[in-house]
Amino acid sequence: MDSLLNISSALFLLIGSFLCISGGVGILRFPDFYTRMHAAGVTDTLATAMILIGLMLQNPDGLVILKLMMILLMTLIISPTASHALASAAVHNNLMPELDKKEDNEKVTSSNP
Amino acid sequence: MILGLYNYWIVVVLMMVGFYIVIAHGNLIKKIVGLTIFQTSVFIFYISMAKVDGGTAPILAEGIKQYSNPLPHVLILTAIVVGIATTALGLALTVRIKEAYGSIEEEEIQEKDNLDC
Amino acid sequence: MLIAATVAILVVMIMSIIRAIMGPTFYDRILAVNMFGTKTVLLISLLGFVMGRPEFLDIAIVYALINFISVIGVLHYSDSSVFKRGSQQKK
Amino acid sequence: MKDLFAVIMLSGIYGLLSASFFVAMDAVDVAFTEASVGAGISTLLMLAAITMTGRSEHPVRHKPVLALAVVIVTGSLLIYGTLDMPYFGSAEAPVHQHVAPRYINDSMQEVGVPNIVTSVLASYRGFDTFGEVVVIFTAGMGVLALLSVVRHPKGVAGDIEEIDSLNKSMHEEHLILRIVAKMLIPFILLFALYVQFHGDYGPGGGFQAGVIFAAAIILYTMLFGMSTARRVINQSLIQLFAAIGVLVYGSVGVISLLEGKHFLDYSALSADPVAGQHLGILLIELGVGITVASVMVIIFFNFAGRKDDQQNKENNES
Repeated sequence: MDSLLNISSALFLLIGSFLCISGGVGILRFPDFYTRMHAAGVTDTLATAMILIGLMLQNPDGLVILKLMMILLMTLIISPTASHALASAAVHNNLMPELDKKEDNEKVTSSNP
Repeated sequence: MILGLYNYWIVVVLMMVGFYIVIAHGNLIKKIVGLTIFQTSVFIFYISMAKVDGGTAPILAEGIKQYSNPLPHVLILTAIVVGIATTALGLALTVRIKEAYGSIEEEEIQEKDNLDC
Repeated sequence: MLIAATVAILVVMIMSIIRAIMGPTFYDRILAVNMFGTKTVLLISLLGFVMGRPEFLDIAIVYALINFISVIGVLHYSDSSVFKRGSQQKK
Repeated sequence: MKDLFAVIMLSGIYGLLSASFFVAMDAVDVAFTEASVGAGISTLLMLAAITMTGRSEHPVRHKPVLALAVVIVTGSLLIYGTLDMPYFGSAEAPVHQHVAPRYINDSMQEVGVPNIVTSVLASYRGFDTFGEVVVIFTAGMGVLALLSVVRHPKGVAGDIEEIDSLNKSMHEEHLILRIVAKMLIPFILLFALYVQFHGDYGPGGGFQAGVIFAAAIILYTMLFGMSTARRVINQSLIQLFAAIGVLVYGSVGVISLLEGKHFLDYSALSADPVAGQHLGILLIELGVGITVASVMVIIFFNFAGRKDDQQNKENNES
């Protein structure tokens, strides 16, 4: 039982770290603001959830799990809201996606995680 | 080993960055940012002094022998809140200076003062 | 495994700092700061486990909340007239 | 960097980074404070200030050779000074020899609070903390004196209606934000209370709780507009609260004086010294929390109110 918990926790942590790194590469390499936002959105929700679940499996103590759940719940509420506010503010101030400027036939919908 | 002193060197570098911003830039807001950097370097200095190898946070718990020194933590904890209060005071002064002189650049303020005299 | 995750998060934090310094528009900077904040939440919860005293998750909760407040605050002030004038001058 | 906005964003990152550094250095209480202050409130205050003063910096005209020289000389002198300092993390450093062992070993018997930082802050060095609280109070009063807006008596009703209609349009834009904030604000307030009263056992205490409480009110103010917030939180009431916090702290000290003990000696508060210490710490942390929260709210309200006032003036002129 114990080793099962350990293995699954390690698996979750690994997936979370991988997603984090991929999001980090994305935020550096993507061409414009909206695509970068997509990358950041992945790390903000999925990777955070993975790492926090991995931590929860590490520790059987009740209060710690409760606090971790609270952090998870809050990041799941907060970061999409923050991304939404950011994206809508950017749209309001006429920030165009990079691809729209280059080729008009390409229709880019702003990713809004 | 002289490398065991690296924490102080980091503090000195940060402190000098803040100091440079304070004396070399004319913009008052930037001077305040420089002051906060200076301030934080002092905080880091105290906190890094309080660290003991193998110690943990100074909250008593079963089965832990070695704690880090709690005294610098207390000093810095209050200093941070006092620091934000004084920073706010500085910003308030800056806002009033902007209203009175129409600028927050040190040199322009001095020119206006000289004109008035 | 905890150490590996901590290192990964540190790497991502460095990446977002680079984006915050480069960031052509200031929305990029806000995005980077927001991402940095969520990564800090993760880093602090991981550090608690690495140091073996996971009771200190309160700090991570505060971070999550404060991060939200600061992003909202930044956007609130970016809506005000001074910023709009500034961005128009840039274009 | 010439754009002050970017400078402030980066300084916000610096605050976040230094807080995680404090966690790594075992200073959880300090990290708590830095998290709520350095990353949140100070960034917001600086942003509020630059919306009033303009966001671009003029280029430096003279070459900063002299400044650079001064900085390098000072820095190298300081580094020369560090050569005699004790090594990083060594347990034999003079800092750890003087009073710290007593705090670590005896505070459980003398004060009975697991969090040593709280017991040192509130009990052993209570007088210091009293001074700090008074400094915060004075700074709040200073901001109030510098920035408080003189309300024009004429046309107040018209103003309020105008602001209300403005608010309504803004609310429709920020619908999602508003609903999420409505979910979060009670939670933040509750969490602030938890931090306030859990400070004896874990990281936390009056300073942190006050800042978090103020952060919730600031969030409310930003999303629902200044006039709504003014209606919910009375300005003069909050000024009264700032004074009440200092008064609570001071009167605890005076009570122990009247009981024939030293100033802020809490063992006078109850027959059992440890219970008295508990009560005293609880009371003065409450005083600290009230003062810090209301001073932060005062500071923010005055900055935001000043900004609204300036914008109104600009609108009237144009």
